[in-house]
Amino acid sequence: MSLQTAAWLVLALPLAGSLVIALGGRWWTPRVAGWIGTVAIALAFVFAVIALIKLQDLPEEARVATSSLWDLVNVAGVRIRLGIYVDPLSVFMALVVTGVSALIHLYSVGYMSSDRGYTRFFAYLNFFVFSMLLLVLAGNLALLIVGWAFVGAASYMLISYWYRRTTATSAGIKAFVINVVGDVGLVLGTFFIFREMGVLDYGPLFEGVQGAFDKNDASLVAGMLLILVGAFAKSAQVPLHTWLPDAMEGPTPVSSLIHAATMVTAGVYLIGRLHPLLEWAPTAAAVGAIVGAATLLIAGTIGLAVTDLKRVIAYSTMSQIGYMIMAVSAAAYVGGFFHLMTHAFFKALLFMAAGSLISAMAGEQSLDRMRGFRKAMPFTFGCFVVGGLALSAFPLMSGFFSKDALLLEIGQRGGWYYALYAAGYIGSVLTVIYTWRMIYRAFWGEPCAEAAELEHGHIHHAEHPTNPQTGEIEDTEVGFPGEAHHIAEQTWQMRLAMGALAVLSVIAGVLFLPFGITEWLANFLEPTFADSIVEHPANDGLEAFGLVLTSVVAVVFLAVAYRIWAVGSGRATAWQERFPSLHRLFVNKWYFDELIGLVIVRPVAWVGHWARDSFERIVINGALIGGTTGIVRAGSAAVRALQTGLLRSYAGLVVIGLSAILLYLLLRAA
Amino acid sequence: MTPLLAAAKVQAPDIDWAGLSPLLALLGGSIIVLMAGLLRPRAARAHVVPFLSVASFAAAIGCVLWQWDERASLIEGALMLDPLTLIVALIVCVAGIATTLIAWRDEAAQEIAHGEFFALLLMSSAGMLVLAAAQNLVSTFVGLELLSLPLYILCASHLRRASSLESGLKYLIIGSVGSATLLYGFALLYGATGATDYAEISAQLVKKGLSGDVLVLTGIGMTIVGLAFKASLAPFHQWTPDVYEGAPTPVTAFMSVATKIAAFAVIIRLFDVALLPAVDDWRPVWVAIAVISILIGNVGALGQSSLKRLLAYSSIAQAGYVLVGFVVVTELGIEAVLFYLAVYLFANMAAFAVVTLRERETAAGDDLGAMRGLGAERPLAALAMTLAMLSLAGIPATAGFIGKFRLIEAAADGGYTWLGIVIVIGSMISLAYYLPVIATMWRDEAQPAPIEPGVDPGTGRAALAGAAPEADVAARPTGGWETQLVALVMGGAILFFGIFPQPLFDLVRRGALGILGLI
Amino acid sequence: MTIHLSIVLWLPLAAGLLALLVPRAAARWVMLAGALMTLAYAIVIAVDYDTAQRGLQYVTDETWIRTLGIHYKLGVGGLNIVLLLTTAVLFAAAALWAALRDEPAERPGLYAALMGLAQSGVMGAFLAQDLALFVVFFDLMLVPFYFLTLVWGTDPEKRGAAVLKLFIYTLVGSLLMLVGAIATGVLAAEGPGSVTFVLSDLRVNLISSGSQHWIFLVFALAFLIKMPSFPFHGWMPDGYMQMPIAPLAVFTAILSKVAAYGFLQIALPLFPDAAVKYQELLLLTALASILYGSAMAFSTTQARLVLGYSSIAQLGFIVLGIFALDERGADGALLQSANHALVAAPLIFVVALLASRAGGSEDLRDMGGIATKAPVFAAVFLVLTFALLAMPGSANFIGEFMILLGVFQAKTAIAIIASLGVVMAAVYALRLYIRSMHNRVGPLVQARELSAREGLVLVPMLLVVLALALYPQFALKRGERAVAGSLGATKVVQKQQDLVAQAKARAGKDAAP
Amino acid sequence: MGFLFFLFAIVALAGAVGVVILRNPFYCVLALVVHLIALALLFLLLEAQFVAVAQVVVYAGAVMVLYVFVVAYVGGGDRPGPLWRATARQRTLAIVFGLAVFIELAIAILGTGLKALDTDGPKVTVAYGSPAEIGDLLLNRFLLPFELASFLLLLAAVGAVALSGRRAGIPEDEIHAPERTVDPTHDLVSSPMPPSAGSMAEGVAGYGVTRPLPAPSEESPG
Amino acid sequence: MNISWYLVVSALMFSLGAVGVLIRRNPLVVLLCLELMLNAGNLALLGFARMWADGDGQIFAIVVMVVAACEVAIGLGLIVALYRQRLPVDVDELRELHG
Repeated sequence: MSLQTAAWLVLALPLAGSLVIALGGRWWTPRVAGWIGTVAIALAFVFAVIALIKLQDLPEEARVATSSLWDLVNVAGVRIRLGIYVDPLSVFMALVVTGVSALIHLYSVGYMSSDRGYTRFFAYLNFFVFSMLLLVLAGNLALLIVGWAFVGAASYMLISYWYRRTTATSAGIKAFVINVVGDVGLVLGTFFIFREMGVLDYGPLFEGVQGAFDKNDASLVAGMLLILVGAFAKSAQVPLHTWLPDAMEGPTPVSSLIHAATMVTAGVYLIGRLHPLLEWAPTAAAVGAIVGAATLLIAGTIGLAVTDLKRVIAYSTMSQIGYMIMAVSAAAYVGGFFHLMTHAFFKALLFMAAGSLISAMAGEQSLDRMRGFRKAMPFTFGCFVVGGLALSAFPLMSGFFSKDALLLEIGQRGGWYYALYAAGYIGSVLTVIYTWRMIYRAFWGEPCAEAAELEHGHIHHAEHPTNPQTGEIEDTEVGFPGEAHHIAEQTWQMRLAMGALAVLSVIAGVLFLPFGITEWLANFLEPTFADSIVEHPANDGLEAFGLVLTSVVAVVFLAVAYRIWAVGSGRATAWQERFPSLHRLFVNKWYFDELIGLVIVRPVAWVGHWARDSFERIVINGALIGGTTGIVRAGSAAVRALQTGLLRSYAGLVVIGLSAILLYLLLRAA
Repeated sequence: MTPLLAAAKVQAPDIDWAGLSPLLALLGGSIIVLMAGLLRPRAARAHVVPFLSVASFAAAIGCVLWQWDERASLIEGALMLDPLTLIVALIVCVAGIATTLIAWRDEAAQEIAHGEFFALLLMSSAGMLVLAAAQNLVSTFVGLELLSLPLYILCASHLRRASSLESGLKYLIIGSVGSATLLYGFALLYGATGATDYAEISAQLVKKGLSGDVLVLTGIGMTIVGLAFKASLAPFHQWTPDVYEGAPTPVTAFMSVATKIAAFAVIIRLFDVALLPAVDDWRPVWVAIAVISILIGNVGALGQSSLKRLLAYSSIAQAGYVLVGFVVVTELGIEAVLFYLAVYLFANMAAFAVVTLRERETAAGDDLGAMRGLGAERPLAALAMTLAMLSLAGIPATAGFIGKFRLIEAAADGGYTWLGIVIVIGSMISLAYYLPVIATMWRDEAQPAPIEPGVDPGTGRAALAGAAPEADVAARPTGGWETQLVALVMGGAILFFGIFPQPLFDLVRRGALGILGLI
Repeated sequence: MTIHLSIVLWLPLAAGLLALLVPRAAARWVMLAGALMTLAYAIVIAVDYDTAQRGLQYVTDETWIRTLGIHYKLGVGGLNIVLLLTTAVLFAAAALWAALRDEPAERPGLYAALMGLAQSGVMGAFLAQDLALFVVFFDLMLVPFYFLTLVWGTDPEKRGAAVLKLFIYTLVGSLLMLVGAIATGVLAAEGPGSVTFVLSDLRVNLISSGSQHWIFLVFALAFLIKMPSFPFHGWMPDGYMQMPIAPLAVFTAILSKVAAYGFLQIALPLFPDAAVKYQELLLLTALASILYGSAMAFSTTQARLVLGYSSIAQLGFIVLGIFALDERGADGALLQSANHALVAAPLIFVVALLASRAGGSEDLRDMGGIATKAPVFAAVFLVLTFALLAMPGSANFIGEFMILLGVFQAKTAIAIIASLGVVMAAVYALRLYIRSMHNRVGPLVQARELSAREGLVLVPMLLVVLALALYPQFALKRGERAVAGSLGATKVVQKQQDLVAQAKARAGKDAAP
Repeated sequence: MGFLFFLFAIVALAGAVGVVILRNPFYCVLALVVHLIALALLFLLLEAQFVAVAQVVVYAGAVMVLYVFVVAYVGGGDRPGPLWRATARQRTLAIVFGLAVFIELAIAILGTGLKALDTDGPKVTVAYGSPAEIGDLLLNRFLLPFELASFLLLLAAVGAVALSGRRAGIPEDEIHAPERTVDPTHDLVSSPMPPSAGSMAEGVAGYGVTRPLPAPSEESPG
Repeated sequence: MNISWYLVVSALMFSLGAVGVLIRRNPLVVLLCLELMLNAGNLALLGFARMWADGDGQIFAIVVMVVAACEVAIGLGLIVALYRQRLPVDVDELRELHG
């Protein structure tokens, strides 16, 4: 099997899985559909591994393969092949995507089993994986955009999976539209590049960019900025991030897979993929890095204030992706992608655990209601702790090494990059606090009613299932969300998936240890980033400093969080009262939704209503149509009014006409 | 025996009987028809007379075809036998046959007596021939009166209907004003040039350099008014709606088609031959009249509920369109005029045939409501009416479209493209009244109340006993197969010539030959 | 010289006339048979079409009206082959819809005849290679829709007025175009009697620049009205609301494309000077259409009107592509014409199906929550929705991509503003989908799955949409060369203007020192 | 000659004015007769003897007699009272535009470049305007108009008879049938026409003799 | 006498006739006014005929006379018919047809 075949199969299997599940429809019993989906993804993972092996067989300087099926477009100098581009980066991404996806599928088999939309769920999920792989493996910018939009669509479908919830559908449309904004940015950015270069395929694009543009050429910068808009939208960077918290309307596995592990990292991938272009436009790269830094800080602060369990994790995701975006924009590729991978593991794990916890709460997501689940859900608690430690970069956890590598690479560039470096550490503080705030609040303290019930071996069921966001009673006629709830303690598929991820969250750091202990990941990605023109001077002192600082931050603030949320009560409130305006800012998520509403949504809606209620009526129907018909009608009335039926007036008009004509002719003669 | 009498003996005018044969057929036919009207049996009167009328028209058509390739000056240059004459004769005679068929069972014909009715029709047609062929002012004037006087009578021929009489009197008075104006114009032209023959007038205008003279221009102005009046062009159109509405429908049909054709023939002859040297002076006037006619005709037709009235306004607009073909003063234009008039014949005859049909079948008279349910009840008649309306509006696949096409082409060719735009603006407005007619036919299934015996279908009031013999019969009245035949044949012609117009083009192609050659 | 195009052109009308004669029950099936045979014939022609060959194929050239210089000249080329095929597909779908749903109940024979006439009219407009013939068909194709709406329209009270408005409004443009066409023929002729309207001749004998300007404007007006384009869309809302479903599907899908095709086939090659001069005007009109259509589409609550206004926006994109005066844009526009047609028609059917599940109401406020009991329906609708909003991966995306690329090359700013339309499309398309399929069950809704008959109409169209999504090059390849030919004249004009501008600049520079 | 011209012209114009302004139609007819005779004399001054004679015989003789009979039969002058609100305005308008036409015609006549107009006309032979010359012209050059004129007369006769003569008088059974009123708005039932109209006295007196003038009706025509 | 004088007289007659048509309501009188207009034409014709010493104008005048007579005959016939239908002999009341 050649590399290309393996890559195509990676792409084909999820698609096939999706189609088989979808077209089979009601013939599949829910379980079968779930397993078909899981197996398809698992097989895709297998082929991704095969692709990895095949790729490693190639000589290092030629570790890239392309293959195309047919031309989608080949006219007027525009050529879009239906082709793939396999290199270490794409294989790396494919591995992460398929691997995490396989586990999440497995989890879902258990978690979603009482939901009547089960087959639909797996069809969507498989379709999502296909889309993500298409994005990753695409051989040119156009096909990348296709994959890009497909994941957006899959994300939309899954966010509004429980589509009887108005909150879910509006969250879906919000996510989709913001993603389309990103798509458009991507398309326009592509145009800027295409205008000068005339190609869309990666190979010629990367090779030709330095010939086609001057460094930091305005047109290239504009193009790359627009492409970054695409990346920001997909990766939930400010100000295009507002859809991500709302996306938590989707079932928890969806949040886990799409809105934590894979899709939202597409922006990181995009920047990594197009690094030869971005490095040639340093202004754009700087913007990317700054936006990433801003996002990681803003999201971190919001994470301190929100009380919805899934949203806390969502803001954490935003924040972590902010790190990655900052890193890859600053040419810290290995660190960035290393963090992408470890983040995929521990964030997926955290979401899975959160899903389990939410099941135990019978769908309730508010941290305010959760208390003392430590005893009732030991496995879930364990997973939460592992994930939390990794997220807060606790020494020796995977997140510790990846975040460290990431910040180190940024710091190595020196200059103003130290500002980013510092921002990263401030973010670290925030990360630790919001992570442990969440864990302490949910698991420490007196068990709440649900936890107590569970300790007696019985999962709580609400009398009427309600929408956790609005509290309105669910429309259960349709059979979803499912009646029964599944927690990890009772469902082996969930346990298996969470266990695997927990292990990975702990050990994944070995791929790239500091001081050159292991450099597997760096070596593997080396061929992709070999053409990078950014220098990373080694700086052992900085490296050591970073390790210490990271460790200290993690340990100290873990303890601080413990003091605030686990031990005493009321301390959190005291802090809130001390900085009321800051608290309000964070609770209201820095007012981004309101801002976007004010600046974009409301004006557009106003234009729409103005068009419908006023312009259409007054100008189109009134002036254009009414005016014309009015003139004609008035003419008609005049003609008919003249037509009195009086013979003498007719004769009068004849005489008037006669004298008029004679007058004209006389004047003419004169 | 004075020397003069002797001289008179010597100079006998040369008369080309063959060339005159179409005219003679009509005039002779009228006498025969008049006599046949004296037959005793009612059935004979009711059927022999119209049959003879058709035969006369057919004979005239035969003569026209016989003389088709001839070209001659008849009776000392009074008339001209040329393609224009023959084409006009052909169109008039076809219109005559159609009118006779529509009128076959008409009350008006019964009212004034069949013999008189059809004889007058034939005489009027003869007048049109004379008018179309006339080569001097005197012949023209006589032809015009021969055309008009029978029509005055025919309009009033439904003697017991007030509206018929009213229309007759209105037509007579306003028509006479027009005639008097025309006469005065002729007098001035004669005075300025000292000639009555067209060719001579033209020659004198050139020779004496009179084309810009006030006397000539005043004469031209009055002539324009008189002729515009006959062709029912705005602003001299006001008699048209009233007369068309009041006159018996077959007469309206005939007037709307034949009069217009004759009027345009004489306009072409007089202006393109006799007054051609003054073309720059009179053309703006005609252009203005064309524009005003198109606008007023179309605007006036909007919202009319009487179909006859609607068609009257429409005919004003159509006359405006035709005038565009004339004002460019090219052979192409004349050809377009003739083609359009032929096409107009089909459409108007079909429309009036259907209107007549419904007048006889329903109590709604010529109201738009009479068309309700026609599509379901009589799809063929409805189809004919639809085609007629679409043709008048100038929708493709109807002959009217080709006609408009040719007119606009002539306008563009003559440098008057903007008049082409005026034509289409008129057409757009016209859709707003043609389409509702179609809509009424096809949309509403409900039919208007059938005619009740003893009710005057025109007014909806109780009719005079014995005034309408059909009405005395209790059976459901029918429109008569002849009328429907006219509708179908004309509808078919609209469609046929809309798709294969070439034969019609070949027919009118020579119409312009020799007209403009006299410059 | 072949007869094939004549057969494919008149077959629908012949079938329609036959349907008038057969018993009522059979009429719809005769119509369907006619439409399917036409489709088959069109497919055969498309398969047999030699993509390598330059110029027209299957040319039929007879003198129709000698006196007027009008030829009955038909031919397929790059510009119309795909549109011809699309027309056949759409009318077959419409016929299938009518046959399977027993629509209409009254006077099916007349209905069939009118649909046949409509199809022949549209195909004629696409196939005509003579300017006058084109104008004839362009006007003619509207006539059957008048009757279809008049007799079978939605609301007996309102349909008469609505269709009158539609008919007059659209004919305003057509009739002005008639004058323009005639003037073109006359002005291009070397003398009286040599008038010809054959496009290939007119393309050689261009008329003077001054005449081109106004004639181009009347053509543009006609096309923009027919599309419709802002601000000439006044006829659209009423007309759409009143038109029966199957005719509406073909009307919104394909009649508007005749206009787009007209720009490429006639306006650009015959009036290149004017096209270059008024490029910005047309681009701005298109831009306004995109934005306005989108804004209206997401503020109206009538499902049909969402589609109607979205058509305005989509057609705006097509015009944008054409008046980029760049091959890429025009290629995209041509592709998008087929795409939008293939998506808009099934969506109209979808709206009808939604209404049939929402107590007959087409108001979005009465709908909702249909998806649960109708997953297949929901899936079909969703795919179509994504295609409508030009989701990457659909052929519509390729179309818009090419269009925007073309415009981007020509007028970058306009392309960037126009791309707002893409975002807005996402809003209104998803809004339509969500408010009918998702959310709580609407007050009048009685959800049920797509029946086999309904599926039989929608699914084949869906497959066509998907097929084109996978291989848009099918349409692009066929159009490429002809599009380049259409733009050739404008390219020459642009080049000349550039040269003149350069010369001026040089002269200015020389004069300055 | 000048004197005669002015005399005849003034008489002719006076007759014409009389036709226009006299209220009683009978007097109008008489005024026209005067006018026609004066006109015939003017014709004579123009050396058109034959036409002048024909004018007197045909017009002043035959046609006017016909008029008198009809006036006598129908009777009636302009009924008083404004039936149409704009009558007064119409009168003003009529006079204004009539005057305008006259002025325009006068400008044409006086402003023409045709010098011959300002002469008395060339010397003419005796034959000019004589029956012989007229006859010659009629039978040769103008044969067609001549023949057609005869046809016109035939048709006028036929028409006049058809319109008025076929069913002589109003059938007795219809006289009392009130539903025969053609238009109820005309309010004719209340003031029926005399069943035996036609005496000369009636004609001369208009409405005055056999019945009083109907009061100005308030009816407002639609 | 100058021919122009005759013509001015004829023009005046024509205008008087036209005014008469415009202001008179009795159709009988209107017919008389029409006669005035036609006679004006005749006077002009004869004047011009004299000016050119030409017979055509005279013939024309005779024809016009015939025409006038015919018009009168028909007009009077119509008036009689109106009268017998009990219709008002007043042109202002003949307005059933309008609009």
